[in-house]
Amino acid sequence: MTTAPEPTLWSTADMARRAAREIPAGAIVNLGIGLPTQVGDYLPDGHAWLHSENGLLGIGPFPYEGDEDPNLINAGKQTITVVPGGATFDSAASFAMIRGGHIDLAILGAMQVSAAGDLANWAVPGGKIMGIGGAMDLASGCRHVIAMMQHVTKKNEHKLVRTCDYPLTAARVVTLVITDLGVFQPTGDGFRVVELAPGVSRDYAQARTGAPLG
Amino acid sequence: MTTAPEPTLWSTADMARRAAREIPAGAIVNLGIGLPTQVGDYLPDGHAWLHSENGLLGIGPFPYEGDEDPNLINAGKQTITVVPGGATFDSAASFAMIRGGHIDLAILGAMQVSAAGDLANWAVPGGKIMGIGGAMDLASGCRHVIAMMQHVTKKNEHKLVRTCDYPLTAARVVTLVITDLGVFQPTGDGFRVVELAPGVSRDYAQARTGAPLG
Amino acid sequence: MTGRHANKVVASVAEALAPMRDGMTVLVGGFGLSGNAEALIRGVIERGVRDLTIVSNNAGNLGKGLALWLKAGIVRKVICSYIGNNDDLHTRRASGEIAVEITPQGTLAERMRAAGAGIPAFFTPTGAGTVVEDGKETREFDGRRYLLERALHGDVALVRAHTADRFGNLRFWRTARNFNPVMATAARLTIVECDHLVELGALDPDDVHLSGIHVHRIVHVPEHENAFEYRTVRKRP
Amino acid sequence: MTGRHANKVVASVAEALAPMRDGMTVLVGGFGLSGNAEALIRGVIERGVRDLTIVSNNAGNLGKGLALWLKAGIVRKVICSYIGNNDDLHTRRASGEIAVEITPQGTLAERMRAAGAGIPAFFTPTGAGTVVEDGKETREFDGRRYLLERALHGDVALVRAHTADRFGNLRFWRTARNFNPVMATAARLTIVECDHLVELGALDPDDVHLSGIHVHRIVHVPEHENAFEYRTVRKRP
Repeated sequence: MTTAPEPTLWSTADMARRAAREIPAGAIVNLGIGLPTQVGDYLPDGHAWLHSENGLLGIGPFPYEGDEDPNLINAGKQTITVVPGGATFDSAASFAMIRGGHIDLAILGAMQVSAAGDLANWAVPGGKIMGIGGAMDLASGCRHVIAMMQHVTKKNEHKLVRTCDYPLTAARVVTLVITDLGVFQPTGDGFRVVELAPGVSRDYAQARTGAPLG
Repeated sequence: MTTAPEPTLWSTADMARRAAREIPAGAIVNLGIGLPTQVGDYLPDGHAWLHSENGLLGIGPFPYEGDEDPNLINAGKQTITVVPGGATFDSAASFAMIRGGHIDLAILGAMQVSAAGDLANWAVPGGKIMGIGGAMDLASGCRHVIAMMQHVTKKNEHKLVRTCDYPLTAARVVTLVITDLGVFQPTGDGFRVVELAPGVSRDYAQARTGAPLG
Repeated sequence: MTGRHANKVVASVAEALAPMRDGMTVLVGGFGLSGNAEALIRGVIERGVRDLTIVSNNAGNLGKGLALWLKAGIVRKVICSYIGNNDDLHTRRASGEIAVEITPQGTLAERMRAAGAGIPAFFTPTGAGTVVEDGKETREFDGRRYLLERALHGDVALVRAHTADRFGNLRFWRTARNFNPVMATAARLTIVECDHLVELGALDPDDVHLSGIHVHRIVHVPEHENAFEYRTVRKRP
Repeated sequence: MTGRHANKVVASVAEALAPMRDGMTVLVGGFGLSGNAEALIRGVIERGVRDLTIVSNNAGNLGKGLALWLKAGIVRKVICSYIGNNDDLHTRRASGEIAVEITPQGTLAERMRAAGAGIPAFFTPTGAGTVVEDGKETREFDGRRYLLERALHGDVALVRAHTADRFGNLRFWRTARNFNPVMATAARLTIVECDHLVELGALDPDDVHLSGIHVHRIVHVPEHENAFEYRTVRKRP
């Protein structure tokens, strides 16, 4: 019996780079806290407009040392800058943009994504409640939602599943899932394989996915 | 039989001057189109803040000749100025102020006011429909509503009535009525006489009022 | 692959209005003749579209502004708050040529604010106990009566701004602001006519009245009539 | 006879907070530690009120901001969107000392916007099909599911502004704006702590972020800590 060589899974940088390719020029994008925030590092200057739900459209790079302003932060409370053409507004206006469908794309971290595109990313059953923040508004309000996550948990449990058993953030909203194994599209019955990381076979991915790959 | 001398009724200037006395220092006031707008002429500088529903708090006097700006107007589309401390905003924010109860007082023209404080001021039955404008928002949203009008129509019909037969602007909102005969307060059953113009007797006023004066 | 927010500045009114089609619902900023997108309003007639539903506080006046559309016969329906002495609208309403739906001004603004903010319906006290209630759901909250009003969306919004940058961040001038920002949020396609066009970064982030997220096409129109309705003045001392 | 809008500027935090009472619902601006009314927050503890319900996106963090109230034991309930690593709230929630109601952030903002705008209730898509739906009325509009959410009013709002004039016209700085303006509209009594106090007329009418109609007391506090949560930087080239 031969053992297939272990594939080289995507690093978080690979995932962020891949996610950046999904962003059209001139798009309005909200990058969730954590891994999705890194996607911004792979966007050419001026390519897209990054929205921060605490009240800014036009997030720039981190400030130079010494230029940090504690009253200029992103939704993850990191100090940031504003690009030329950026604008500030209040929370009601910011979430009106989100709920009103004015954000083209949200890229959000995820705990589980179902074959129907349901997203669970705010609470672990039995775990400490961290809160909802802007997750539900972003997931249900943005025109497209990309979920970014490791393909399985640290205990090798499936995260791409038939039906989420974690509390939902929003139902039927995820249009694409980017993991360390590749890119997958919820189809209702399962997930369509859009792309696989180098050396990842369909069987390898299927074994780690809780719904049929198509 | 002796005939009582005809009383001297209040002029519109008298009515405006009397209405101005109802405005506390530092009040936020919306003066309706027409006669109520004149009330502003009898307020000391800086006494109150005048709101214009098209998007300004802090209406100043008419501009000096040559300073008129067609994009700085009141709700009656007259050219105006802004007092120091005035601020502009959009229509949604302006009506949020009105609906949200942030305007202390509206002084509005009226066609009929009922004993219950119902206001009719936007349409004559069978007449040409001029529209509602901000009248319903102001009448139902402001904390207090003063109606200003001639006490009777040109045909000597009552305008202070038991029940309005003109289409309502809002129900149970008028707290005071100022007419050329005096000042009257709707009580539910009728109108309490607060003040009468010089020489106007209670009988004279009662004969011209469609509900009991108390 | 290019999103909706690239290259918004167009060279002409005709190019700005190219996506307009017959039968569209058009939100038109302005209060009376103040804050009107004058060149876009004229351009729509040249564009040749018809059967329009217009949402506007006044739908023109004194034969100017949207009165041009009424006279050109390209309007099927008007949703407004006030007709007043807009005789072009009175006559066409009386003849049945144009349907007119009159809405309280604040409800008109809030219905578009709701549309822009993803709120399909809301309760409001305005119009309770009046003819505005007819055909609408009512409900009491804490002993007061409210109506359920629905969001009002537009296919296109025609907006007049004082200053725009190339992303469409807008500033308005005095009471020319009025319905312009809220209409910009409520339409699928928002077209802005600006007096001044500036580069990205010329506006401080805190000085923007309306984010360019709500703007899709921008045309720079330096000259405007800015018609007066009532020129009221006082003598210089 | 003096209205609510005369003589708003007070000399001290204590004077500004004098109307506060036990059991009040207090809306407190800020997102994390940005845009916090730091002196008013400290002053409430000195004021000695308790049993407060606080509405805040985060209710403090890192032991700062509203975490001071949590530690002082003057809070009965928190309505927030996110706890995160606010351990002062986690421990008091776990012990049952403080009730915590978690609301989606946009719904939190919109409920206060509704309160300020006289809207008692509105439908929203946020939370449909989730636990947020529990106990709420739902309805479909055009085939999509929405929840009915109620307006959220405060007795008092504590607001941080960058600049205030003596009427309370406000300007905010960058993302310190966040919940401050909408909370100012939603409370019966809005108390503002400003970095800069200017005379009437110093702000151009078009440069005001929030009209002083929503402000009732103003205290000038020139110095602030403005704590960082995550100081992220890049190297200078």
